[in-house]
Amino acid sequence: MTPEQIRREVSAWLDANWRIDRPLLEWRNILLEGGWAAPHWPEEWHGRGFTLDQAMVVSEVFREMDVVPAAQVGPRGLASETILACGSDDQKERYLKPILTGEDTWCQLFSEPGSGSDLAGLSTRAEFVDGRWIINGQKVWNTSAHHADFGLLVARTDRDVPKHQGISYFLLDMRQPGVEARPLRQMNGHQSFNEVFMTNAVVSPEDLIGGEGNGWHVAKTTLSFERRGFSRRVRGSSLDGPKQGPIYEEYEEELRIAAEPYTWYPQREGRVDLVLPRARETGAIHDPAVRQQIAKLICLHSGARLAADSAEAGRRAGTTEIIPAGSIGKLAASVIARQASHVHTMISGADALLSGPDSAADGMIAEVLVSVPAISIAGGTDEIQRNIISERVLGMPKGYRADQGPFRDIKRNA
Amino acid sequence: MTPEQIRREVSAWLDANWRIDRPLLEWRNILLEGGWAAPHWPEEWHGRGFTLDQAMVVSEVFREMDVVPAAQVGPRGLASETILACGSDDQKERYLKPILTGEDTWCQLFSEPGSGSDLAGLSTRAEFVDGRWIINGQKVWNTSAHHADFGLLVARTDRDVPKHQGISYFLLDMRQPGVEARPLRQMNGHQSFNEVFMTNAVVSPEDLIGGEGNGWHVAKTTLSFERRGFSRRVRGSSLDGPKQGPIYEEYEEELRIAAEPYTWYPQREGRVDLVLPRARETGAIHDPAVRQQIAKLICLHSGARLAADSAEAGRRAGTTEIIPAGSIGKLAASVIARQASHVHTMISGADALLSGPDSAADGMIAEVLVSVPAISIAGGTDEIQRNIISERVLGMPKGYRADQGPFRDIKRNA
Amino acid sequence: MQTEFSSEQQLLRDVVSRALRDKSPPGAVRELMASDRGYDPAVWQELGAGAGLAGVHVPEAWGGAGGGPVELGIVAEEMGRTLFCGPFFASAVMAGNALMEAADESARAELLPGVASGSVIAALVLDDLNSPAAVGGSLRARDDGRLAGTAAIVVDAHVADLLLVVARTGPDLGLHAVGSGAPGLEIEPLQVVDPTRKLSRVTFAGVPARPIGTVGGEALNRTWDLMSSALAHEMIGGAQRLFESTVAYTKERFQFGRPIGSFQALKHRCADLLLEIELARAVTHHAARCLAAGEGEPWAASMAKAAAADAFMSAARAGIQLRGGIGFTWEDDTHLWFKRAKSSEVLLGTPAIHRERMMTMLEGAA
Amino acid sequence: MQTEFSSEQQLLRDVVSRALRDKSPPGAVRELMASDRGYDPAVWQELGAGAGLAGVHVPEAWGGAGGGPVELGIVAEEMGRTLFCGPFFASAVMAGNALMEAADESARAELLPGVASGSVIAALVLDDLNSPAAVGGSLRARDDGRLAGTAAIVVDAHVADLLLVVARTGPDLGLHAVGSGAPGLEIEPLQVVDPTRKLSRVTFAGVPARPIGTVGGEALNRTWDLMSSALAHEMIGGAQRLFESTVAYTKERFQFGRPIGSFQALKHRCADLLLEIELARAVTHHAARCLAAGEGEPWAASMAKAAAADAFMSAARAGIQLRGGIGFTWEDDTHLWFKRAKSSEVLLGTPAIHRERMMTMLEGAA
Repeated sequence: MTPEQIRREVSAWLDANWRIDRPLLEWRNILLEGGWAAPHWPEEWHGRGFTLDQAMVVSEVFREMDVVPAAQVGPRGLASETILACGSDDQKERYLKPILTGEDTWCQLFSEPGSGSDLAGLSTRAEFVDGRWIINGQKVWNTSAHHADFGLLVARTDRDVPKHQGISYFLLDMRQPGVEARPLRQMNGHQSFNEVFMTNAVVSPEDLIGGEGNGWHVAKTTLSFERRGFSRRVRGSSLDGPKQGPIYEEYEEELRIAAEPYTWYPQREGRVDLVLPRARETGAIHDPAVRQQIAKLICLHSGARLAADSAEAGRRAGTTEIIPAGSIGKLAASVIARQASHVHTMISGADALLSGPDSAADGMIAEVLVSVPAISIAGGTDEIQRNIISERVLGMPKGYRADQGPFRDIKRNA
Repeated sequence: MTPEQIRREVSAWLDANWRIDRPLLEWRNILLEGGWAAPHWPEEWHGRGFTLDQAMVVSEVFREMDVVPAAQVGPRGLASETILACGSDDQKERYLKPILTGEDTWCQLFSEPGSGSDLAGLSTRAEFVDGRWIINGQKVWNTSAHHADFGLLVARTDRDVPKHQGISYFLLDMRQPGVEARPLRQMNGHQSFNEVFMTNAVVSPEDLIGGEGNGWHVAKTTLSFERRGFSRRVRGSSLDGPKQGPIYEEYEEELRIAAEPYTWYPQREGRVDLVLPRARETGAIHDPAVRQQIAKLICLHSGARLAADSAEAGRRAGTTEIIPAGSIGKLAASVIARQASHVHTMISGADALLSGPDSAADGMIAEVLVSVPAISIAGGTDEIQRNIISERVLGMPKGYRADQGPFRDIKRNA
Repeated sequence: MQTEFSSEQQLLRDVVSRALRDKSPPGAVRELMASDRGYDPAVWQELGAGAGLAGVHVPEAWGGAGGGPVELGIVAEEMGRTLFCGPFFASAVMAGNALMEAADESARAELLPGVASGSVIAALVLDDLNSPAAVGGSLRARDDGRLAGTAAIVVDAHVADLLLVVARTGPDLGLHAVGSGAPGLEIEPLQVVDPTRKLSRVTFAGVPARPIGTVGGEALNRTWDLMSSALAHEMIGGAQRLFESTVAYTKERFQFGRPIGSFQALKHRCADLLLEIELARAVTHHAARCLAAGEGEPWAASMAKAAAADAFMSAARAGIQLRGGIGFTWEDDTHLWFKRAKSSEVLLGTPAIHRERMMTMLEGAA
Repeated sequence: MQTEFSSEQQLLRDVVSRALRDKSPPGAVRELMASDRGYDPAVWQELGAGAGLAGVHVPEAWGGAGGGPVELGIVAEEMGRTLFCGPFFASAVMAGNALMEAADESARAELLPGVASGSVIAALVLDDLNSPAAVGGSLRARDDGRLAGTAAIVVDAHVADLLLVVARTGPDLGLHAVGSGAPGLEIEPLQVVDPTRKLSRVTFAGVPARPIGTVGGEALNRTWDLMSSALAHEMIGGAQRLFESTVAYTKERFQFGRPIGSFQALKHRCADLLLEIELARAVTHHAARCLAAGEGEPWAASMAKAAAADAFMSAARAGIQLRGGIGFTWEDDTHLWFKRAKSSEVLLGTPAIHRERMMTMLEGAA
């Protein structure tokens, strides 16, 4: 179908079905039945088999007509794409629809206190006992886990094989007594993540996804969607400006809850946008030492933006690989955030002692100063990004690996 | 003996023996016979068994009376101390005296094109054939090799044992057809070093020092003297100001030849002393961006000087180990030289395009710019210093070693 | 001028270090930083008065221990190691030095013994905390002698018995003594980045005050230098302690089957950090010795403040980065040092301001 | 405004790249840098005239290829890769752009075709090479129209047929044409840090000259931007080439039984360098696009010059350091790029000067 044909068809369908006075769930059920909830998915699973470009046209029409789309924000997107890619028909049957309607929320249970950079070194155990998987262990950095219905869980099912081979991937029901999510406070005072404790938590055999011992492969699928931004859609999903109508209220609440863990993310990136206004406001713009640092920051920021645009063009043309370009962008973001924090400190001087609403830029400068350290850690540390760049982009030789052979023989944290 | 007793004795002896109209060699022979050439050496080897502090008193008197001392500058010091520490009586008998008189000059034949940081990875071969050692291989970075009479040579005598165990240490006669020294030009135009090619060069069995396969131990002895500055004494040996008299002319010529490879060393260190004069001369001292960088430089330079003084005090008190303190100082020198080069560039602006006597500071600024890269390489790269600091000072775990087992199985440069 | 610590000074360091290990463990720091008051009066009584730390730098004639900037630095450095929460910096360092440098003889004799014994907590009120050159822009003594204006940030004013206020008096700056209960005085606690250092906004609406001295340019600069030197010591102590714990962590933490401290990137970062801290420590100790002897480079204190601040921030950034996610959590202690590093970096002037001040002393203004 | 290269521009790059690989190998660079003239007339004839590179950015009406700053950047970048030795930068970039921006219509029509065809080698004579704001301090047109004064540094004046001199003419700056054989003109070759870029001191002792245009502030700044953009491209080419060869070296060189490129410290340094070069390249290409379109950030060229210079110097330092001692020898080629990096860093203004210029455009003077 041509973009124009898609436009005509979806517009006609929306004219007939979209109404702002429906309850959100009712509308989404109609949306699913109409086949417009996830047009890039296959026809047998609520979709139309559209390409991503075709699906983009549908999204455009939705935005133009202020139509509430299917639920897709936050870890939901990771769950649905992973299940679609690796799940059994039974799993797709059970899980996909309530994700799209927004009835079920999901979380990701990957990282552990003992395995951060080394995700495949995870030690949460899954043992098959009396026809069920029994899970014991601890996860961490789990956004939304405190209100999620289900979790994407990786756990170790075999300690006698090399570490990547002994991992299995489960769809975990979070609403059971053996699962406890505890909010984790960050140094900037926000609570965006949880620790999740699993004590004899139970998973039925039909919730193993991708096959026993094949969990690392499935996890890489999830991670590739994460890198492509499926978990961050929340930022782009908001409708332009507030809209009047009952369905919008429900939808905005869904977005608000999903966005809540990310409110400090702009501060984590250094708030480059506030640098010139603050420099003008304080007069620091006239300080030649500060000017040098602002110029460096603008240069880095412009360079990263231009290089990302160019990489994105290359990706669309199929000439740029996603992972290295992502690592370069992520490393650039760290450098920029650190420089921004440095510049904000120089600009504020002693006023950088203060925080809260009465302090500079409504407290945002203070939040920058205590949030920037996260950018070089979360989602893969700078060190991991440099490994990726040097090995995958530059082809430099890998170093010695101390984590081969059976998992049980690998040295690890107690 | 007390310092006062030493003073009296050496003064009396000098009053009786020192004359400025003697040929240099004649004077040094008298000096050796008198036992004042190397007072910290044992009595059986031209010395008096003095402590280093006692020997320092003798040196003071020499300086006060403008007396020419025994030859000790440049690699000679390394040779004599190594032979004294590890040599046989026969070797001491043959080599020590002509070193002290200045008749023989020496060079160090350690580094190879294929083994720079990894000194113990050397591959020059020494094979025992028909009662003599036959040497084949190439050395590099050999100061004074083009006029040296002898060389301190490490070569591999066994390729079937781990790399540190198969090395032997030889005293090589440089004046033989199988040895060729070729001057090596640096990027700053100076020729301070040589390449030395050995093609079936011959060493007699009595010139193996420390025993076969024990060369690494002997080499470490030499290196420890090098670290303690025995090869750099040249800078401190000059008499205060020019002195009149035939013997001084001979001596100054000896010092000049020994100092020649080092004339650019102050530029390699960044010529911090020229920063403020240049900044005043050009007016750059009024540029706030330059001022920031000058202040950083002065701070680094002051810190390094103060920390070195403190380490030296600790060394005298026996509380600081030599090697880590040396590594910290060497790493500091790199940081300082780079910052100095950066500052000189900022100060000169477009004038930094020029070199030679008509350019800034009589060409010294240009020489700084093209000499500073050496400071972070020569005598152990920054990377090696950071390894030493992290492992020996901080006790961080060593990484994986890929160079264990028999030397012949270790991957190396062709 | 001293070049090494004397054995008495080494002993002082050992004593203070032991006391703080007991009295200022991370648990206590967390408790106090969450409190409004921000310090433990019993501990302050024991250390400030009992052990004599509040007057370590004050001459014996005024009830002090007779030390000087070097001894003050030793105490500050050890306090910095443990992030000691208490009015030491505000009262002993800031107010104490201001009294010694700028108060009249009679005011010194009257006020210093209380500050030196720790029985009186004093706070120095300056209307600018970036540079001595900017002091005097807001606070002034009116014609009737009463004080007017606002000091946007004052360290530990909320617990001070005595405020020492630098305010413009005609063409000069004067030092004024104000009791904490004076009429027209308003002290509002502020939200802060570093909860181990409590700050307030202090407003003077015609507050009766006693003039106790003239603050000339030299006295103000020397006071600033003494405060900067002490703060540099505090930062070096913090940097060193955090660095040690970070290195220790890299030896214990395993990833990829190895202690992360065996990865060369981390080893080299730690080596560079060691170098940075060593050099900053050297100039910091030197600054105190220069101030004590009244000789050496006039810019030594500014050089120390800039170097120590950069080194502490480097240690703080590395402290979090090398711990990974756990280092970014509230539960882990690293952020306590990070926030102290950030607050110390900007208190009394950023590194860039001190470098420019240093160059002005060296060469005159740009 | 362009955001990607067109296929024609890609083709231009490929053609230039192939030609330079043939015509400017390291052996040729070494030969030419040791010569007085500094370039090979046959190669210049072939590339400058034959391949049309000297006029790549000149409109077809004046005998050029009709490209602009982007095409000029492509050629400069490829020349930077191979350290091309020839009067391209002096004649095409500096003099060519000055003619286009500041010469009268008739002078353009007369002089540009020769420069664009490479048959005339021109040199731009400026009495300051640090900043456009400082131009005009030494060279002046006397009342009799003759030129007086000294230009301390002029690129490739020793081989120029035509000198284009920016000299003060009353209150304005004027552009003047001077033949290389003019009386009173003295051209003294200078000793240089970077022997691939020949420099002379040019002295005017009452030299007859033809005024060919007024150099207003805007024209001077735009000329400076065009030159800076081209130089930034040249630097990016050099940085990229040196970086590639350095990475390749770390894969081949063994120490401690491993390729040195497997040591994490070197891997991470290379990753950081890749990032620095990528970002500098992005702003550099952007600068040419802004200049071509006459839109975008006015400071784009200064931003590019600063970023490319820093990236090239980083690549140069790493190029030597990662090669160890061999990288410091004359025999190894690395120092050729290092010296080009150093000379490019300071030609037309250091990074600090360009950052300040950038801020002035963004916010006005400090």
